[in-house]
Amino acid sequence: MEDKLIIKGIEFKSRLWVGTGKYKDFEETARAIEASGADVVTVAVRRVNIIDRKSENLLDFIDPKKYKILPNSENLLDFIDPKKYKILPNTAGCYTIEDALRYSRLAREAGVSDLIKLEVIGDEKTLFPDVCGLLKATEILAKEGFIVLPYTNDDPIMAKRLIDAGAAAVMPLAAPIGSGLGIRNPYNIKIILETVDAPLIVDAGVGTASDVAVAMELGCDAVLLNTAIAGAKDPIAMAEAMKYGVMAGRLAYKAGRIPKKLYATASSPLEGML
Amino acid sequence: MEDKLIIKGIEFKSRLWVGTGKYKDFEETARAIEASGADVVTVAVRRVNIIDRKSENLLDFIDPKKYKILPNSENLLDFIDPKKYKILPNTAGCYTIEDALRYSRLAREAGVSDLIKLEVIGDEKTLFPDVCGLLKATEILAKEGFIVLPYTNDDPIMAKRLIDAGAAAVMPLAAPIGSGLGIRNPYNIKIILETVDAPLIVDAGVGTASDVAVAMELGCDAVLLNTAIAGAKDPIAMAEAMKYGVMAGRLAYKAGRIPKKLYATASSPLEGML
Amino acid sequence: MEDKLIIKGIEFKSRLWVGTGKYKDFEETARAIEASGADVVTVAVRRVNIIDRKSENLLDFIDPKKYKILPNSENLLDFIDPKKYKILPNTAGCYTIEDALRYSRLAREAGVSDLIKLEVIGDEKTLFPDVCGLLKATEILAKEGFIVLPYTNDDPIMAKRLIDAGAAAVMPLAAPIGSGLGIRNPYNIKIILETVDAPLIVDAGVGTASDVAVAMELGCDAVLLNTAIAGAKDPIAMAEAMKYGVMAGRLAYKAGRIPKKLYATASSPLEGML
Amino acid sequence: MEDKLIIKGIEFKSRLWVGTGKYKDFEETARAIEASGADVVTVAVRRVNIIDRKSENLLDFIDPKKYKILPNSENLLDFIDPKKYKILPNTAGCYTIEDALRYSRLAREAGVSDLIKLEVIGDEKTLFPDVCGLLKATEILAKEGFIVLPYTNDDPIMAKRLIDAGAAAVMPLAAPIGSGLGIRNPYNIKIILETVDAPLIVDAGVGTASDVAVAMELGCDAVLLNTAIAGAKDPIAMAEAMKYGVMAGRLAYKAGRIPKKLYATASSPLEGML
Amino acid sequence: MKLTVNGETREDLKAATVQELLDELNIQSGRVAVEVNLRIVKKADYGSFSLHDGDAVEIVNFVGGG
Amino acid sequence: MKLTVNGETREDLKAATVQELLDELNIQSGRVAVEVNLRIVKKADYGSFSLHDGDAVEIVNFVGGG
Amino acid sequence: MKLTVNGETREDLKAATVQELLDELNIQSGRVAVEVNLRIVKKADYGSFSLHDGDAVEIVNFVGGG
Amino acid sequence: MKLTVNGETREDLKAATVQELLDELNIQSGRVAVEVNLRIVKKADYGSFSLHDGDAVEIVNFVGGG
Repeated sequence: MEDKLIIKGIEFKSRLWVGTGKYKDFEETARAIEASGADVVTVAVRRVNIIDRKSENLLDFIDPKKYKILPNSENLLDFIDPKKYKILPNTAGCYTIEDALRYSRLAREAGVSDLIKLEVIGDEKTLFPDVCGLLKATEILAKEGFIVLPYTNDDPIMAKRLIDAGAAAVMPLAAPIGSGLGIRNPYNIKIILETVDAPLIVDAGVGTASDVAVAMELGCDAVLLNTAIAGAKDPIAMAEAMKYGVMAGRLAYKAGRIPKKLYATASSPLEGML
Repeated sequence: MEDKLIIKGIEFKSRLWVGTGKYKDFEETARAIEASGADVVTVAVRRVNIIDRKSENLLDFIDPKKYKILPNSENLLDFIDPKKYKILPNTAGCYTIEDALRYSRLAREAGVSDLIKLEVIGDEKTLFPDVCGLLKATEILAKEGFIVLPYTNDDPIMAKRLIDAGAAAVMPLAAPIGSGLGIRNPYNIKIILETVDAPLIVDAGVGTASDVAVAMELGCDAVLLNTAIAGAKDPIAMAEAMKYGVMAGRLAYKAGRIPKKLYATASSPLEGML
Repeated sequence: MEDKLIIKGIEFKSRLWVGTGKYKDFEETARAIEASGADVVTVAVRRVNIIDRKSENLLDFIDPKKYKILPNSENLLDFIDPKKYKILPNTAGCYTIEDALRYSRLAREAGVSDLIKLEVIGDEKTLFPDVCGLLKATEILAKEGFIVLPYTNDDPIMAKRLIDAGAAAVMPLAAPIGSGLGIRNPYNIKIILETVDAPLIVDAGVGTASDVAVAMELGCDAVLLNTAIAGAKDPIAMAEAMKYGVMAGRLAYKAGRIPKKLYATASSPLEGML
Repeated sequence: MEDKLIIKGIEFKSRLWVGTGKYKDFEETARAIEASGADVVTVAVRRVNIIDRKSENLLDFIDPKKYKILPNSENLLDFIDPKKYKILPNTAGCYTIEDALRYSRLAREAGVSDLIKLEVIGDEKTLFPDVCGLLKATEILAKEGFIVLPYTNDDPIMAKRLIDAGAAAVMPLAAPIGSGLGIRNPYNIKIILETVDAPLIVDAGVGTASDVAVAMELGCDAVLLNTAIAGAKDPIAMAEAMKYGVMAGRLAYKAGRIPKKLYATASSPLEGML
Repeated sequence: MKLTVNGETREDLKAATVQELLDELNIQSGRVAVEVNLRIVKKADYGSFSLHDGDAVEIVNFVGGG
Repeated sequence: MKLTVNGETREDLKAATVQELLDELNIQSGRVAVEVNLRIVKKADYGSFSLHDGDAVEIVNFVGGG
Repeated sequence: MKLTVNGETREDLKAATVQELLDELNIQSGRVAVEVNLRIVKKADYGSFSLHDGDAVEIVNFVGGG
Repeated sequence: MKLTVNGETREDLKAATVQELLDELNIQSGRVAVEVNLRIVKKADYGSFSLHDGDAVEIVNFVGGG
């Protein structure tokens, strides 16, 4: 009955991983994560807001009951308990190997583990990875002891190269980040699953619960998503939907589905008819 | 929070409805239904096996510990408690209006309710409905007080006609019975949902949990399936997968998914970068 | 090398059939048909405009050089030569059996042949057929000697029933008329092709040239379309595109395509490498 | 009316490019190419068979009338006239940058132009490109004056990088070489077309004529294929099908297709009904 | 005489037969079909088919359609 | 008496009513439906509904089906 | 002393070490990472790591991200 | 003289230049490319390019490929 995902000795209870971006406020973030059942949450590394926090006159103007806490306040971890959730920092926004290395190292220093969701972005419009840069950064960080989870495209060769370079798993995109298109090329995902001996976490592009179920039915080990929950009309309900979507897909994958056929087969018996 | 399906005043707790055909034995049937969380089960109407049941000499030859109970023994309801599950008899195997009427009336007499899953089959290879016969049978049975749930094709006009003829809901096929192809024409299902003011239960052709989630995300009210569970390698696990698939799809439908886009939108903020 | 379509002894040179509706004017209609290479054109039956045609004063107000000929003038056949094209009248707009019969009989009287593209429409929004009405009308008209080509849905049972009722071919829709969605359910079309022994002309819903090629590759005998050409930005170019699409699809169907595989096979030899 | 593809000043009359591998013999190759209407043919670079060609005793054993010419005989260009066709050598079978450079340089020496279809293959099973190697090889060869046409995956970032490195066009795969799956990810192809300012020739994975039409309708500049023709049951007929498929798709792309809609729009007028 | 022709009530027409009606309306008989009181009139009968007061006449032809 | 029960011709049965037939065949009446000569017999009538020579009786119940 | 902290030039700060800077800015040291002149300062070194005129200091933490 | 030609070791060849080797192997020079010890030999140099004992010669041409 145990069906845990283990990456470099770390045990993941949930096969749904969620991001923490784009929520209305930290409270909604916390509730959505809770509803999703995820035990891994991604975070970004950004400058602390250094406006003097003790200054009383600021509060004369900004009523904390009226205005939300700024998203880049340092309080995210007040809402997401690192004892309960595995914190997975990303290098979102990094367009060069150097930046990706810098953010990775800062993230490790700020955090509690060697986990890094490595992103080396290729351009702003697609947010597709720059895979050659990604490959080099993976190699360097793996040597420094990071547990590198690279956000990559769905190219089976690149997936193989990343694992050879020391990545702990591959995180191919389903579709562009935030696009909600679902797995656009299940063939490539299938080929990676069959040819690369490493965990595969689908990252980015998922739109709804059935997309997640489809990913899991293909045999993926987990799904990471953010916008699909945070951008839904009711994020809490969608978080729960995603939880069940992962469970549904994983169970179906393990249960072994019926083959597809063009013609029918009756489900009621013919014998005993009048 | 309540999200019940009500058809002609009958309240359905589950939006997954399951068939009872093609299982290894009654015990597996019962366990699969339990795992699926369904509160509606379909059954077929067949002749009782009239081999003399008291005859002791038969048991000299057939050890009931060794041989399974025959599928058409009358004991199905010993395993499926009619107090717990709504029993939905079908007219599977009927190729004429007359047969469909006859089986419907016998089913009502044998059972406890006016519910009938009406099938008038067109041919053996596709098991598609004979919709013109179905329409006439629906009209007759509705007048006799049946709560008619007709198994139909995915034609929006036919769905409308069936409701006009007195059907309590429409049960369009996703794909041929037992084919496992999933919803082959979501456009037609969408049109029925938008143009026919009646509950829509997808019936037949579902293959795996994501198919069920897709159906629910389209806005369908429920899904009825049999072979997808009974024919899976592990029917109990697949039953559970289907339960979660329906929950995932329904929640996602109500949560309001993000729109699809060709290009990306970042989920991590740009502000605060080094 | 001959690959002619023959229906009830009538030989069709082209496997593309085109409608004549929705063009800017008759001249464009004629040019588009010419470019399409079709030898069958559909027409509708409508009241002649009985405004007195000799009246000179009308022309004082309406300069025929400036204003286009009204679409329902009787001059369509001045542009579409019935010696060159087979005229296929339809019963578009008919919502009852009676109307369909009436228009069919008028069409035969107005025209030169027994061909009728029979439509019994179910509702205005989908323009899907009312198949039960269609079936009855087909039976009646076939007995009256019409060569009935019924516009139907993609239900294999209905296709079979129509042929049994005397239809000369079946014309299942690819998608709603004018929707441009292409064949939404190739499975059903495939089943009709395999189970119904009669010509199959895909009618309605095609959007572009590849849709037509797909239809022909499935093994359909011909494709009938109108809006996809008339509504294109450049109808003449699209007409030509459709001509090639039909040729491409038909040739590919007969050539026997390679099987689909998940993995690669080299097309250059391995032997002789350095 | 002119719609020529021009790459680095070279004018291509046909938008269908074909390979010459896997045919039964050179005669079939020549006939298929002729039927396809292509004016570009790809070839591989392989060792000349150095078995002494004057030796008469060989012919005592091998009757040239009975046995086909070996595929790696030097006679391919006897069948494919370089004056009529543009010869596009490939580096098929090269798994390293070094090999790809070596084959490219030999090809230029053996041939008549600077054109090279550059392949740096990642693994045998998928024959997907090793894109990082490909990028480096592209850069080197472009500097040496080659007109580099790199066979790449469908990653938009990689396509951009290749053009930046000096490639004259990009040749993303539709699907694995020889797989016949068609364009598995039209979204990525669309993004490349919209974001990379260079000719795009779809290379590899096409299965049938409609696949080609789909590619051209997306706006691709040309399609290169080999197995889909050579492996068809009737290669000559399939070559012709492909010719029309390209024409159909290109014309449809330029004609501007109708938009897709869920509901119907009549193609016959309502006015003038009885 | 009052005729309903293609849905319009007309009192100005002088035609006594279908053929005369077509002539009067300047319609070429070759490419139309005519129905009087829901009954089709064969082309051969246009000259002999008399029209009576109150008749409903439909004259149809082919127009562009799909 | 000759009865056709569920398609089988039986001459060995002694039952004079539907209820007796069910008893004789050891069938619980609660979960079946009975038809005699294509006419459904209501449960309440089992005891009073007489069987006659040549009657065709159908006794059905629910089995697994989809 | 002039410091560039998170991209802003500040001349008002009195801190002589990283720890003092965090204190002065009222930042809890537990959940941030600090970089001085592109070199990461380990948490254990905050107290002993001296700041000098012209130093570029970056103080980062985790924010919501996907 | 020992030459490796297209991967085969040959001791029977008499050619002293690339051109002579092509002639001896009965290969038309027009449609091949030649590499000696991984260095391409230009067509114009075939006559003057001397072969030495132990040289690895590759002679390639175009074959069917996709």
